[in-house]
Amino acid sequence: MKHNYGTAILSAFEYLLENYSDAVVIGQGLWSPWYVGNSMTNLDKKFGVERIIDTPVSESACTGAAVGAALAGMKPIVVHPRMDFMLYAMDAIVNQAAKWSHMTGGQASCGVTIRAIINRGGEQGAQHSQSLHAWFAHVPGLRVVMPSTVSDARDLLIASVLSPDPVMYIDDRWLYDLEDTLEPVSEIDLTKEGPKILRSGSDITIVASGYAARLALEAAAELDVLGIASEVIDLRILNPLNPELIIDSVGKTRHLAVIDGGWKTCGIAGEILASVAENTIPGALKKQPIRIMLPDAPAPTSIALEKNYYPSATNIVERISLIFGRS
Amino acid sequence: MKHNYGTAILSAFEYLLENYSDAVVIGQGLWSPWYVGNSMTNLDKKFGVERIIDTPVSESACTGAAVGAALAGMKPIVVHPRMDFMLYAMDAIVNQAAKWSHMTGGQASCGVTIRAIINRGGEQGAQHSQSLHAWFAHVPGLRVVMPSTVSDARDLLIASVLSPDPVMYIDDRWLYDLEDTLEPVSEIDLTKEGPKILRSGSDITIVASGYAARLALEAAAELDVLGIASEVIDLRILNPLNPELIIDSVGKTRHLAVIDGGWKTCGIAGEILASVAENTIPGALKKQPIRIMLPDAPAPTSIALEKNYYPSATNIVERISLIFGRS
Amino acid sequence: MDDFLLQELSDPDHFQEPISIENIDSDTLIRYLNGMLRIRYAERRLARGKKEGDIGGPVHLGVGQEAIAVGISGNLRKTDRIFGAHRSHSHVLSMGADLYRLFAEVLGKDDGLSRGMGGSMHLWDQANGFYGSVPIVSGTVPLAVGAALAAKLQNTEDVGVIYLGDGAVEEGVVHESLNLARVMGVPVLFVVENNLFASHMHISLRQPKYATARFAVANDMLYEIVDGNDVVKMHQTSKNLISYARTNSMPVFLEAVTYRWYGHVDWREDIDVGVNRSEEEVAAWRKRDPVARLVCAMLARGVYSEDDIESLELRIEKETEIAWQQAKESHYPPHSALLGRVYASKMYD
Amino acid sequence: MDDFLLQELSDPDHFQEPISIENIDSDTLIRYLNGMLRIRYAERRLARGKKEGDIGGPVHLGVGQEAIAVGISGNLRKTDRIFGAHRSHSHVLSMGADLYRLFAEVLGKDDGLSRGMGGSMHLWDQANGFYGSVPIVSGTVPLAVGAALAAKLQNTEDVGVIYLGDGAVEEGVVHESLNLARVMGVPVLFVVENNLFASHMHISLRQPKYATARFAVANDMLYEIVDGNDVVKMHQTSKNLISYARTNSMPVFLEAVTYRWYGHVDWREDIDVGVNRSEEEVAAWRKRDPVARLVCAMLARGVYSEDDIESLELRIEKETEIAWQQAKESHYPPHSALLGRVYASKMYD
Ligand SMILES: Cc1ncc(C[n+]2csc(CCOP(=O)(O)OP(=O)(O)O)c2C)c(N)n1
Ligand SMILES: Cc1ncc(C[n+]2csc(CCOP(=O)(O)OP(=O)(O)O)c2C)c(N)n1
Ligand SMILES: [Mg+2]
Ligand SMILES: [Mg+2]
Repeated sequence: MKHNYGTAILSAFEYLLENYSDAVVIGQGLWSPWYVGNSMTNLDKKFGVERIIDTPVSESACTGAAVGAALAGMKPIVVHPRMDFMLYAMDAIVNQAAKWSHMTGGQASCGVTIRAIINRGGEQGAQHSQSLHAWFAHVPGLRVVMPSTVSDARDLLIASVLSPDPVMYIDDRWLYDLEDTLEPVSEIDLTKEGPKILRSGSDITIVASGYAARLALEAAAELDVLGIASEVIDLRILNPLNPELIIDSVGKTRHLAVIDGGWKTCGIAGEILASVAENTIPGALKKQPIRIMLPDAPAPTSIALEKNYYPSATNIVERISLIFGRS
Repeated sequence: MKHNYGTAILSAFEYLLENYSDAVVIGQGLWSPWYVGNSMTNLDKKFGVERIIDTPVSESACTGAAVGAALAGMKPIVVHPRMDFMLYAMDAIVNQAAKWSHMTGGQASCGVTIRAIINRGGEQGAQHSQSLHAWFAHVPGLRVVMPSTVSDARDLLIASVLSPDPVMYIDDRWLYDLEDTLEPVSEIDLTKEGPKILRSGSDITIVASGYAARLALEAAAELDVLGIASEVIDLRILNPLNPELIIDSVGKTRHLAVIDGGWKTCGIAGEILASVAENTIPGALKKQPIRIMLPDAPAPTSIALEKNYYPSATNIVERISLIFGRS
Repeated sequence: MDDFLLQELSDPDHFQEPISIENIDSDTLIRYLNGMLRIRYAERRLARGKKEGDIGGPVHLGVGQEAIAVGISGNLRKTDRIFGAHRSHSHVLSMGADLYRLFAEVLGKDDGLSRGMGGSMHLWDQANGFYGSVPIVSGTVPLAVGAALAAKLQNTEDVGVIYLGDGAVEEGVVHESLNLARVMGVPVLFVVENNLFASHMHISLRQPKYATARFAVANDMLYEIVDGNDVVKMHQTSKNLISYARTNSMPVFLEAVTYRWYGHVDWREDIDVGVNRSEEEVAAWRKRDPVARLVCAMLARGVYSEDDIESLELRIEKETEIAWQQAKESHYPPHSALLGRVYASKMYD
Repeated sequence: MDDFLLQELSDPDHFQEPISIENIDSDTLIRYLNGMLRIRYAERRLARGKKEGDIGGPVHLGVGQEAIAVGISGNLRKTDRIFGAHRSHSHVLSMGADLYRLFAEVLGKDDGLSRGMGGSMHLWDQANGFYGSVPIVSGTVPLAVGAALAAKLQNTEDVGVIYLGDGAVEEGVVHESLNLARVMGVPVLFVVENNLFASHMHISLRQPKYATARFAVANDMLYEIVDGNDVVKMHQTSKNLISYARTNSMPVFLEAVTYRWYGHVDWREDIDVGVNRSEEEVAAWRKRDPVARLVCAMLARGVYSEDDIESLELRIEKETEIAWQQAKESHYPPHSALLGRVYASKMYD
């Protein structure tokens, strides 16, 4: 069936709500027709306002309540229309959700899903633009999921909600228009998922996640023209991170670029570079690996600055061409 | 004068409060004789409860209030006796303090200092043990300072408070007993500070910050006995990070180990490995670099598990010996 | 009032009559009218600019709520410390901000109030007492407390002012801030512009009672609840509260009941978006227009004639248009601003 | 009560007399006494264990506050959802937790309530209704709301219970939680154990009024304020509130005024540490002892003789000691537990 990334998320919600009576959704904007794009349209009408709960402007308590509902055996999904708002919910996520299994000796299980939406651009500025996936990847106990394809948007959301662990599911509004067909749902086990090769190539390994993976694919197509064959790896699961596939790929291509929509210092791109350095013999790479990410600045509003703030395919092509001495 | 790390911090507070009438301290425990070890003893008595403000249990508002006082031209220091509590204050730190200069076009300056204390061990467990310095290093706009020596404990605190930027000053209770002498204060410019060589050596570069730098020094002494000469670099300023010194050192030693008291994924150690990989030619290192940090788990309470949870000098010596094929 | 249900104050069929202007001199009334019209024309221009695609970022318009800031700002000094949020055009304009610079900001221009780095949701005009606004709901609330605490420590007798919405009151940090301000004796005025909505959600879906001033009671704070669409009442009530805060170094709380004519963001009415928002309700609230109610009162007393009003509006419209065109023509920040404005200690353009 | 000043309730020179046990049958009284003594002996054993160095981690003792949990737990089911915080020995024991397993937990042993992964500050005994406690002040408050919301969605008629302190009330998330519970109609009992202190700080330094129940009023919630050192009152008041919550699926609020005899953490009295804490005050509060006041009433009515009490105490002391020794001898978690318990989906030991 024809879908886009947004409707794929919607169909995951529908699947979960139809098949699991203990699935419940809580968050801001759920009774509005437009709050989270096309990704939750009419869920309230279809499944009732008891299970699709729109809330006061209280990120901290709403997230904590979802954590508590999970401890009580439900499958709650808490929706944050913008990742930046979650800075009010950090205790519930990091001190509580991520730690209850461990702190109770594995007896409590906190299967909450936290849907964090990256919602940037449009001159919204520094407090309405952040991609903090690296933060969550830093925290043991949290699973961090970042789908870049239409099928992953649906299937990883279902897997996240069915996981007995707390999962940070991060989607990006810049992907909602991406189209693809969807097979009928078949449930997958989140613990078995990891990075995936989106496209094979022998010259360079390009690693990315979420929207950056789309950029990587675009850039790869342009690089082909320049005679550079890229292997694009979509991280998909940022925590716990399994770098094996990347290490294998780099063993073949001997070149590495990481694209990411977050900041550099202590970001996910650095983590990939570090994992490769740790796990390959010196000289395994022929050229220095590169990171393509945000500049070290908050997101600007002015269109004049915003248009150069985010990584672009052109940008990626330029940087990678340089590695191979082309341009 | 004879000092320890704790009294060095105390003397920084005294210096600031004596010399800058706009310095003001706010936080939990400031009217208690023991809350933050020996690092703030009797400040309330000496400088008055108007300037040394003990607070309700409200991390979010207290941090935000310090941010606001900074915007109004004061030099506030907000004290968090334990970094874990700051998860309630993330908005004030990350959405506000870090971004106001940029968002106002450089017109507002937010010279707040956030003193975050790493306070772990003693079977306190997962919510009372965290070292989240990598998180803050990830955020442009924040300066992140982590002193490992007695003089840095004092001088970097003074520099932090005098900086017109928001500074996260991170000290570690495990360092408070460290002794040294202190020269009279001379104010330094935080923007000019960066990593420092604590000890020279030709065989391996060991990078660390805060308490981990002490461990690195201890390990280095033991490694000497095994005939391995270590160069120990103390990061000191984690953001903005200047890796030059490390890159130069690695150019000489051609071996790299990073020790850190935080978690691995997207941590500061990974950032160092990545920076080195980006900035040195392939094969510059003779052996794979290593990271020695926390296991991927929350802090346990039981002494049986806690005693192996944190990196130790022995641990470091073992891992580094292996690089050189010794043991 | 003490049941905190708001009754008529939240019912748009009440308070549609001209406001009472007894004992208020004509100059003052003219100042009020000028202030409100300046804001209204500015926001209408923004609505048009957004609709026509000149503005890229979101604009949160407060048309219908102008009396609040105008009434309050008349009691403030340029050295006071005022903070706003996402819907703050009125807050900054009423303190005297330059219209050209506001427009330039919304358009992301270097001459903007925040030098083009903020847009409509991040305004800054400290010279006029406006310490800043940002779109994280409730984010500025503790900042205002801190800036007011600073005033106390600096012995300036200045006050802090924080404008927040009925939705913001649901954020925990607001409650921490109320208590903190009270316990520390901070001279700050909390202004809740209760427009009954937070984005699409009516207050009845978010809180058990309509009047947020119940939290002033819980925090043992002096408070008032007023018709936010009555500029005279706004002025008088806030005058007393602000002078109490200044004199006693204590926080005070003012709840102004009002309504926004436009949708939550941008220029549409967004009838369909709001849960419990209806065309009838919007129409009724448009009759509780703070501008029209003042105008009618002024006409009735003969302060102004219909012609006076018309020429006043014409003049303001023209000034607005000039400022807008000037803003459109001004230049963007240099590329160096992106990295050059991150740290105050390493500022470059 | 409505001025929320607490008056005599917070003045230790009042309420020192035996509690009223009229109309309470003897079995019930004996159950109360047993329950309180079991907690008191357990905590005293912990105090000694800490003092003697057997316990590594911090222990927050609630000696003097036993009547609260004992009174409340009598009205709870094993399927209710109870959450605590850093000072929760009484909460878990009153629900029937095994003493050996509590001690084993505090000692970090594998047989502990949290399998040795939590110590005194992280207790878990879901089989007995205790969903967990953690030391982040207020961290469990929204969790309890969520677990109670789950009960509502699961149609179980179970309630949530959250024990929090007067200090926790200063955290913003508590206010968000009160509103959320009220707006969503969540059957949860908020129990504030108001012992007048948060660590070293007396409530007068932290809040404008002593009674935190003013926030129940602000959130339009049924509430009671009671002498937390009167087990009969605690039981009866909580009975009504809990049954209201169960029947109406609504939140309720119970403020129990009390005092802790020990310092904030560990076994000392910490007179010097507390701002406004004095030897006289501690001594006076020791006279408002919830155990002694019940014992005196029971002696007066002849439910028990002095000898009965003595032999009861001896028995409990002995049981306590046996559990303690057993816990000391039990084994630690395996090393594999460190990584093996992080994810529920990949559990191994
Ligand atoms: C922390 C945070 N949560 C959510 C939002 C999204 N949001 C923007 S404005 C708004 C409603 C605010 O309502 P209110 O405070 O009443 O102000 P009004 O818009 O009515 O002026 C919300 C929920 C946000 N910007 N920040
Ligand atoms: C978020 C957070 N802030 C601060 C602390 C430190 N702390 C531990 S207990 C406590 C006081 C709590 O007081 P109250 O809630 O009244 O409980 P009581 O100790 O009186 O039982 C504080 C401030 C903490 N553990 N967590
Ligand atoms: Mg509103
Ligand atoms: Mg207390």
